[in-house]
Amino acid sequence: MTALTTAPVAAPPPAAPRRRRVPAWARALIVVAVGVVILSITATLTGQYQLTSRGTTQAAVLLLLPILFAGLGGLWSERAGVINIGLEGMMILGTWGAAWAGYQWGPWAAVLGGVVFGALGGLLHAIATVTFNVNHIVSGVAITLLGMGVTKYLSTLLFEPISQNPRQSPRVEAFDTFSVQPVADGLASIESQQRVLLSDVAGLLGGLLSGLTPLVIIGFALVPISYLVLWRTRFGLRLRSCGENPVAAESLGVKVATYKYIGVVASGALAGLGGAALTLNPGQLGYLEGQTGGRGYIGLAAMIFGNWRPGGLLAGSALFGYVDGVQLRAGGEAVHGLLYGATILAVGLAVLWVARRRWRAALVAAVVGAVVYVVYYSIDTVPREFAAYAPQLVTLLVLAVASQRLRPPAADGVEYRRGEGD
Amino acid sequence: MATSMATSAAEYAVELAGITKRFPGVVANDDIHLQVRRGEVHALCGENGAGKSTLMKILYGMQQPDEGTISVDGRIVRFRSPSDAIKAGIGMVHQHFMLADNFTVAENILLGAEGLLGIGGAARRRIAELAATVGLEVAPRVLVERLGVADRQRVEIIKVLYRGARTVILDEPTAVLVPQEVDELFDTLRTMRADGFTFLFISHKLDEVRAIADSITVIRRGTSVGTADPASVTSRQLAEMMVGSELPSPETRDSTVTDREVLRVEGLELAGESGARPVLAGIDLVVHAGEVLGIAGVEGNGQTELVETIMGMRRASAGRVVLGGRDLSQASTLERREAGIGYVPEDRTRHGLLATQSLWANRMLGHQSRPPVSRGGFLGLLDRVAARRDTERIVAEFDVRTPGVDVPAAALSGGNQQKLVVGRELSGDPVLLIASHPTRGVDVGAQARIWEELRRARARGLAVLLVSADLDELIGLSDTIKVMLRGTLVADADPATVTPESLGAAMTGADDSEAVPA
Amino acid sequence: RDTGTSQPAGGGGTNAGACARNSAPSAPGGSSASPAPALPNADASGLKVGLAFDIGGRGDASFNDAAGAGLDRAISELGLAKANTKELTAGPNESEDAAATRLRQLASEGYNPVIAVGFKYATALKTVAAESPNTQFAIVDDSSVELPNVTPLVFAEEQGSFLVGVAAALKTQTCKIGFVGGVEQPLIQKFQAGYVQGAKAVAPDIQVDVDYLTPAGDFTGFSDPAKGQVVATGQLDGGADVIYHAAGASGQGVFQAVKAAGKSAIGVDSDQYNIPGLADVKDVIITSMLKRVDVAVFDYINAAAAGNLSTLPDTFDLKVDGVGYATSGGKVDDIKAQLDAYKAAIISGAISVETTPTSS
Amino acid sequence: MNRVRTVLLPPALAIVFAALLCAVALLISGDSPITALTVMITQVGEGTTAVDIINSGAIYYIAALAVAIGFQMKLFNIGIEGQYRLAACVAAIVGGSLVLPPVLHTLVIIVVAAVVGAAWAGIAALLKAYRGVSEVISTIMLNFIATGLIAYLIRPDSFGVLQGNNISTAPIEASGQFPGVSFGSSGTLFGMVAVAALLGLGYWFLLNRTRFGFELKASGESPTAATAGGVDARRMVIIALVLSGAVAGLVGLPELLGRDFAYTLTSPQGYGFTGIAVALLGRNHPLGIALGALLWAFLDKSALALDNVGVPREIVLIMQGSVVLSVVIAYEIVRRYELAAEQRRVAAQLRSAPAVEAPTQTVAS
Ligand SMILES: Nc1ncnc2c1ncn2[C@@H]1O[C@H](COP(=O)(O)OP(=O)(O)OP(=O)(O)O)[C@@H](O)[C@H]1O
Ligand SMILES: Nc1ncnc2c1ncn2[C@@H]1O[C@H](COP(=O)(O)OP(=O)(O)OP(=O)(O)O)[C@@H](O)[C@H]1O
Ligand SMILES: [Mg+2]
Ligand SMILES: [Mg+2]
Repeated sequence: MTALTTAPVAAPPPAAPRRRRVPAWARALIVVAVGVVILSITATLTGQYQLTSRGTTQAAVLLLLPILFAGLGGLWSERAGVINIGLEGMMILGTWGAAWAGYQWGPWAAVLGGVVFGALGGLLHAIATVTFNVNHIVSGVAITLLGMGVTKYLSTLLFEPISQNPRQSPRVEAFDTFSVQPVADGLASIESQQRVLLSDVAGLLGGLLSGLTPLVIIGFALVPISYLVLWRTRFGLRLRSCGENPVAAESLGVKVATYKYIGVVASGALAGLGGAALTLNPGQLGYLEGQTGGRGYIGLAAMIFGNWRPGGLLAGSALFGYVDGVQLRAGGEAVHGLLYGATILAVGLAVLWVARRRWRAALVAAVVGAVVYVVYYSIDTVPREFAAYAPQLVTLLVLAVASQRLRPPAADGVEYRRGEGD
Repeated sequence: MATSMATSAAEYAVELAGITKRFPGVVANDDIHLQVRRGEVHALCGENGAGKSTLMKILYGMQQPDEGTISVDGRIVRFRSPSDAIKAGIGMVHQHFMLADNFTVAENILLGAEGLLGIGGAARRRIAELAATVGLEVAPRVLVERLGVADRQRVEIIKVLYRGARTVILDEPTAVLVPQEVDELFDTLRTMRADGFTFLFISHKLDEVRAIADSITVIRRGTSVGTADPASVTSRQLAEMMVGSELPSPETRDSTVTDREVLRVEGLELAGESGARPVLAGIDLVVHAGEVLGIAGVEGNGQTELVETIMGMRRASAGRVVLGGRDLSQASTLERREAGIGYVPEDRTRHGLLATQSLWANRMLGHQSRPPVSRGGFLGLLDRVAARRDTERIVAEFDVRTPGVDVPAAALSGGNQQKLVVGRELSGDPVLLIASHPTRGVDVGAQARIWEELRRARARGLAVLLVSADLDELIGLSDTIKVMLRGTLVADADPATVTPESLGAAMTGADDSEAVPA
Repeated sequence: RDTGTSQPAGGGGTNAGACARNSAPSAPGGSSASPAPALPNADASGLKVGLAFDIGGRGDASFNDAAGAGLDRAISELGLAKANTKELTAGPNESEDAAATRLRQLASEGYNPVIAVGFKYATALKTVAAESPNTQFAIVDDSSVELPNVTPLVFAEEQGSFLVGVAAALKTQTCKIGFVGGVEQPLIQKFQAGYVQGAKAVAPDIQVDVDYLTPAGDFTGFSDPAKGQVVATGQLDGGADVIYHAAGASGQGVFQAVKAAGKSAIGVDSDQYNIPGLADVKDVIITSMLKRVDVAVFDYINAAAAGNLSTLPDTFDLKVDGVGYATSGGKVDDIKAQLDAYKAAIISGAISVETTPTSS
Repeated sequence: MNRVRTVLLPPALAIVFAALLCAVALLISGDSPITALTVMITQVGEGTTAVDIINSGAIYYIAALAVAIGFQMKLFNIGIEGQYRLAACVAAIVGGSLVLPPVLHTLVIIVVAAVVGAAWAGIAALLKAYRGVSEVISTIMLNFIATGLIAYLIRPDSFGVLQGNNISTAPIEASGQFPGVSFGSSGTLFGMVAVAALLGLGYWFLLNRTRFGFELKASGESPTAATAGGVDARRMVIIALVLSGAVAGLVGLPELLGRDFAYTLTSPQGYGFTGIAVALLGRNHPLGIALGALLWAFLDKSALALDNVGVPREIVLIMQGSVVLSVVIAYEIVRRYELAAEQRRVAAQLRSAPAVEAPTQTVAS
């Protein structure tokens, strides 16, 4: 008998040919372009021109800014391996700090004040989670409680004597707004010509280029900056390694605790910046108790939505800000119009998946499209009670569809003690 | 043979003197002395928990000794962190991979050493050079998660070399490699030794130790008990130094195979992630009562998935699993366990134990629906007294070294944890035992104990499906061997005649002349 | 492209010429209504007055502050000793028993009367007033507690809102005006109802853009100026040029948006033109709907001091100057005659104002 | 002794630390911590405060149990807030529109509340089990959406009734109410306090004595090991979240069935977040949670007295936030201290014992 007999099995099936990869930036552009086209069609067919107006974009920018900052905060912390559900608390600290510094020394001081106060919250989170190994969610919840308490207490102490109101700061001077001229005016004139697609693009773009403040610029700039710092520098490599495999990082001489501290404090600073953005928001006098309204949590959701990446979280906060802007400006009718857009999207996806022979996915998309269309057809407007929470609903739906493709840092939230690795 | 030599300091690349390290309840290292000459491969031997890894972590600066000194090239040094050790030219390849899966090969290598050549072109060129030295053929841009174990091992070695280490610690580097890969690794080591590198080498496979080492230090229960000359010492003698007992052998004596079919797997298939090729395809096998069926294969070829699919932890896309005539294809993991399958998972810490729970709570895992630990009923009441009692039985029968059954599982050393798992899985009269790497990383004493228990159960008529990377174990224990490659069973081997080398060849797909088409 | 009726961005809308306006009703009595004769000031030096504020308390620039002002006036005009007054403030999201404890605290320390500011005290008051039958209680904004020792102090917000609706309709250039409510709840809907009715009374074709920041139960709508600003900007972009807000602190955002667009806004509750915190936007505030909680509180203390609560009106409405409109800044001086004519018509009963929006 | 040190010392340390922190804050703002503490303690004897503390404590207790069920499996049900509010609203609507014999009526309301809470949590559970959506995010979103749904349900043209300027559901008849224990002028203890205590008992029993509890804890400790041990991880996620939601559904009932008898716009909010904090304070242990809930309720209710002495009531929020943070830190410090003590002990033992003794024999029990 021979020692070894090869069994008569068919050769293992060849691996499926890999599709050519489209670079990430190109995919992002395609997604944006598709989105604009769908919105343009929807606006034209439903008459909901607010969907693509300059004002909506501006509102979206205004609304997304605090969320974007909070999301970036989440990114820095979670890439270093620390879950930060305390973003809300750090943001509250930021609003207070910004108002306190801002009413005395002007808007730039407000920015600094927000950053410093947020960073203090971050520092506390870092001490608890990194030094004392407290569960990250636990510490985050506690910091949010503390943030609310401390700001209320301090407001009673420091703001009330001046503003006569324990819940509000004195008036904080905001930044002046500016537009990119003459592009903004040019786009405005195209928008008013009401050409299909062209006007829609002009409207969406025009909103991005007018009514700007330095904070908007900082916010948008921080997205590529975060990418470059975290993915293209040695500092970023080390910081991310703490989120992927801190034991390995430590074994290579990376000072894991230090990097985690940096990540979490930066996270707090960014959340604080989000707070400052709220305080300095055109339309705001300054600090107002409860003005964050859960935006810190939504920033966290935007980051998860964006797959723990700067570009993705920008998309997440933009989606949130856009839907919120649409529902606030144009109410239930416009949200109703978005249902129509969702139908187009679903049908488009179904067609795409049929072409790729992914039958199940295509079927699901088609069914979803049909259901959404039936809803669209059977009501005239989305009741205000639901339209008001359309952003949350959309976030939930998108996560339900896409979350399985998400990839959090491998050691995110894992308690880590120095020297206890194997 | 067990003599310590007194020599002048300058002769040694590394010298550890009087190292003591205490952990709560355990003295991991107790006055250890170790001298390593420059340009040699120095092996460290010792049973599980003897303190080898701890000693090496101290040398690498990951842990600080409570007492004792470290000298490098004759100078006394103090390492506060791995960076200090790296600066002193020491590198370490850990017992468990220290790689970030979601990072590229290059990122993993550069991490922490960005200061040397930056993270740009110069660094990439250096990595390419080193990759050629150790035979890594993957592009540095590839994510580590796509790499097989051998390549991961190479990345680990490149990591060390990239930092300019002259003294390299290898903690059980061969545990996951097939013989051919071990040979390749040893070739690399020999070449590098000729270039002046010094190696500290840890392995439980004593033949390997004798094949590669220039000198051997044996550690027992935290103290260095002596050194040995690999040229003259036998594996048996080494083992006796380590544990004071005889070297066990996995030989099975007479066949107990019956013709009563216990497990039949037909056309089992497991789909890969969308678009990828199936992980398992067309698996057919039969295990009879009293038979040990061994599955050989290079890690990552579907053995893990096969076992987990049979256990119902993964959902098969096609095929049948039949146990004693009963079709279990649609059954849940618990139903399969209740039907009489015992399961020793390959990774006891991930799949076998609840680390912070007591031993008796761990006894209930997988048995939570059955007596003696469960009284059943609508609420599924647990019987904690019985669970404790039965755990005490396992502790006694399997010689689990523990102060009691109330300690958390994490407090046990690896070998003792493994004995507990084996004991648990053999409780409740299983008809089939699926054992994945049942003695991986377990020292010779515990190994012997586990083999003995497997043999005894087999004699009682238990059917065993054995997956192991240790080919000696596989050949020694199995009645039949099947070779797995890329998700399919590609060859059968007769354990009576097959050699580890020819088996290894079949496992890597490099069929040699011995293979004859059926 | 199919040109819709609404236009995407600012400046459009129907022009002023298209906004047909009715003439003001002729005043039945020939003159503007006179407020009910004020009672003579009684001596309140023997009283101990307790005040339980709603969330926010003094400094909210809204109805808490107004209630506080009423108390202050009683101190200065009725001889009430400051030491004999006590103010407590509610916390956000508190349970009924906290509200009850607060009222009970005041009652048990001998404060009599005790004034609860805000309808959230209704349930608690029911319990506490029954426990302390010898203490007089008053509750602002609620009339659901029917106990002999509880006096409701409620307002005809819809009447005041009607008048500012008239003002908005008279001032609009685009025949389009806006309403921004903080939280979509019955109290705020009263403001909306009156405002819309008033505007339509003047200009039947006028478009009123009604928006709320949050639905009922989500009280963040009263403290989210960012949303107020976005909503108001939306209305302005849609062509509205006068915006009335009933959105608490979120109104700050409305004012900012209106100021940025150079249009007009209408304040609420107190004379917001004169609120220090809003100084830099005051030039866009043409008027405010006044809800005279201060008058109600003062009158109540006065009546209590006189020992005759029956003189108090059932509802603080236009007739008793319980609601009204502000003239600070002089922006409505030109239409004062028309406003007063509508006011007279409401007082006389010729116009009755709805308290719920006819269609939302 | 050892047990006292590891279980009771940390919370005691934490409370002392948090109190010190607050004292410093008070001193800085020029108030006297002693006065503040005195009035808070004397307040317990005033009016209905003592009964209110127990009543609120029971509510916090139920909320914290709901959180703790998830925590046992490392699931963070941040959605207690939305679950209990929606459940209370729907239960009030159902209870107000039914006429049933006494006990049955109450039972129906309780069951409806539990089912609604479970269903709302079930959405997050299904999303987690089948779509891998983090329950932290989905429950936060669902909290917002629940607010919208409640606003819709309570609209006067849906199920709401105008009550002056408030909107409420139709009041629940006496047959549906849960009778309490009256202490005269000291208030009325909710009957549901007993239900809360029973829930605690049930929680303890379920976790420690049943297969379900074992599987829950196993999944929380190691999902991979639990799967290999025949625990269906997906099923456990669903059951744990749904059970947590069912308990959460009861949070609003003590007040609904014992005092308010209708759900209104001004019905209290925020118990969900309190529940998280209390569960953390109590380390998920039924007794610990009870103590945490009472401490929290004491701080909440006694704080009302601070107004009397002009101390900002917000100091209590700082106290609550810092006590949660410091209790977890205190546990860690004590754990490390114990470790060091153990090390010293072993070292001492080794010095006195012969050197040949095997390490396995010196493992401390
Ligand atoms: N982080 C730690 N905390 C507490 N005790 C530890 C720790 N690491 C190791 N030990 C103890 O030190 C002993 C020696 O462990 P070590 O890992 O050095 O053994 P080893 O010789 O490498 O065994 P193996 O061959 O199984 O790898 C262990 O048995 C354990 O008791
Ligand atoms: N967190 C911890 N707390 C207390 N003791 C620990 C802890 N972690 C590890 N240990 C100790 O580590 C030992 C097990 O560690 P380890 O896995 O290194 O053992 P081992 O014998 O080396 O096993 P293996 O062969 O799997 O490496 C136990 O003896 C235990 O006392
Ligand atoms: Mg080891
Ligand atoms: Mg080890």
